Amino acid sequence: MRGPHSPNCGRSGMAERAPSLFAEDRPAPERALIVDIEGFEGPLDLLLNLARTQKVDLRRLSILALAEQYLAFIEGIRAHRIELAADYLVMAAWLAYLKSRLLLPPDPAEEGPSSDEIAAHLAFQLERLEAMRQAAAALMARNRLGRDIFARGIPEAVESRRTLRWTAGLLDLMQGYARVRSRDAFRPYAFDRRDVCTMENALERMRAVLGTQIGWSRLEDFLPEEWRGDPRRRRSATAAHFAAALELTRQGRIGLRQSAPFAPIEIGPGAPR
Amino acid sequence: MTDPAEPDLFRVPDLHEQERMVEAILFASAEPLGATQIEARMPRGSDVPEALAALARRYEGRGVVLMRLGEAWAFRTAPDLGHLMQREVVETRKLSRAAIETLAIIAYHQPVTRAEIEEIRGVALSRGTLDQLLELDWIRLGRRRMSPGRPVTFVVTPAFLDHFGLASARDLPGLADLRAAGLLDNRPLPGLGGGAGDDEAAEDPAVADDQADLFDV
Amino acid sequence: MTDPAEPDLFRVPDLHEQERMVEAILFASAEPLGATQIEARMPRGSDVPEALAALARRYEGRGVVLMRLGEAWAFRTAPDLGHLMQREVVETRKLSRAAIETLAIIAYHQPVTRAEIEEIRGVALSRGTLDQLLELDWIRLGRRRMSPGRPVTFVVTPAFLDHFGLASARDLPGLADLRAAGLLDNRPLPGLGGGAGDDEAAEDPAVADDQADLFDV
Repeated sequence: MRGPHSPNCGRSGMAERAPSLFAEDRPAPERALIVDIEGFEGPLDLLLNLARTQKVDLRRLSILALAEQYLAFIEGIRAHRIELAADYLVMAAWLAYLKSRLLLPPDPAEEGPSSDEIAAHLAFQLERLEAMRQAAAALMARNRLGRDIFARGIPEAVESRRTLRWTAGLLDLMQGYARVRSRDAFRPYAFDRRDVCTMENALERMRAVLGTQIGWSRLEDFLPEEWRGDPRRRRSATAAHFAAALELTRQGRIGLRQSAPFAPIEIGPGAPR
Repeated sequence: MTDPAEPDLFRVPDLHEQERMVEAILFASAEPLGATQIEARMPRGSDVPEALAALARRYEGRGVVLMRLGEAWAFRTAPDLGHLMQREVVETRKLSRAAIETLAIIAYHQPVTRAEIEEIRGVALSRGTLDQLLELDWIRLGRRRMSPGRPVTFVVTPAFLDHFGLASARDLPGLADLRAAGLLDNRPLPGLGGGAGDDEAAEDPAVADDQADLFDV
Repeated sequence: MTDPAEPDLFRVPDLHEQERMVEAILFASAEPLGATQIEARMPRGSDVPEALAALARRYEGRGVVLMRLGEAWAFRTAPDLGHLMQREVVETRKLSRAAIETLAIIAYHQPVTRAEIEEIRGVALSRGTLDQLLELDWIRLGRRRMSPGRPVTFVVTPAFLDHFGLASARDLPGLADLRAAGLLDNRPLPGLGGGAGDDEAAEDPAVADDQADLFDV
């Protein structure tokens, strides 16, 4: 693995990575001067390898000796002018500090964990990493599906027979009805054709009647019988016929007259052209 | 291959072991296998037909049986358990908006013709909507309207009342209740006597009576 | 449901018959099935756990065995016969060392955050690693940790148990020894405070509960 390694013990790397869940996806930044030291996966991996050379139980590991081994290793690498990933250097600095503390008698005035506690924690981390590696190996050595054990080769599909059940509650019903009724109230205004007499209709009617009409008669007499009853229909027909009469007057086909404001409008012969 | 798990390849396993092997091979195979195909995977010297026969006997009467399909063999679910391979899925779905509204109009205006429903909803009714409600047994055909064309009317059924927990169609909340429940705005609406579609109804004394039955209790 | 093919739905079949049914249902499926899934397809009143136990006994030592995988059950070929199924072997992409270690850490420490995995391995985790494990459906996201940043946790899946033939996460090899040695503890670095990962976990009683949920049942 070659990534910007995080120092395991000096935790500064954690905060940096925090914003991104998958930080290592970024293109390798320039600051990551990576050297793959014999394939070690970061300083902890290297430490674990060095610890193994002590050939003792990890719990009885000499952290002091380990720190010295690590520092010597890093020195050796640097002597070859190989640039190391920052993680390795951070770990080196941290171990150098730990080593100095381990060599000095404990200072009772000093706050924080003792050097022994810190050393014990490092030993714990190494032991835990080792344990996880062994667990991983044990896991992978198990009989595995598709390699050692096998599932049914011709699984039989379960056929689903689907029955649809439609449901609606009383509230749905009420809301549905309310919706229909409200829609009436809010419906954008549109002509209800059934009760609307169009000017085209009126023109057609009046043209047909013109041939037989000689004297003056009231506009309302031109309204078709079926449009005279209902006031709404009557209003619509009156308006349409009035508009049609204006049009025919403009064409000189008929004449229009009204004796006084609001007096009946009369239609008669047009002024000859 | 020096895998210690495979010493069997070099001695002939006993019949019981051969049977186990055939069982595993047939189970894992993605297709029915013929005896020669099985033989090719078995230790040399195995008696595959014998092992197959023993295996078939062992599975007799079980939930799974060893079936011979032409020249090949495969495990299959016992024929009498085929129903277990079918799953009854009841899917509950909400009625469409069109169906709900149509149903509501029928419930509130019954008996009501198709033309009247369309008039009230302001859109044409798709054939499927009425069919669905008829199929659900929530509406049925009422008597024909005594008007030109003698159109059929629709009314709600006892199954409808049952589903919606109503003792009778009279129990349907009235417009005033809907308004009180905030389902309608407060504007006085063209009520049952006024709006479009009610005109025709008003011309039909029978309908007016029905309406009175339904709502004016 | 008056299907004449399903008369069994109306009487409880005897245990032998129930065993046959469970056998057929499990044999037909390549995926492990939970007891409730099986129950859903069995006649009402069946004792599925009892039938499963009887079935497991019947297949003991056979070429095909009934395996318990988490909450689910599946028929699988006996592990010692794997060599006969070379043709069925699905070549899987070789997992990187990082992926294998990460998988083990998730399995043994679950639910575990990304920061905790990195803490244990001492190295940043590449996106590809988790992606690969997620894609294999061997891990999935668990609930978020109730600690600052509410980091997501990772846990292993039923497919993981199936692949590695584990009856439950409690059956992970060496789990008890690791726990007894304190190697599954989230031990914070003494005194340094403010660290990532383990400190959070230690402050969070829910984490301890999670662990208990998974392993101490």
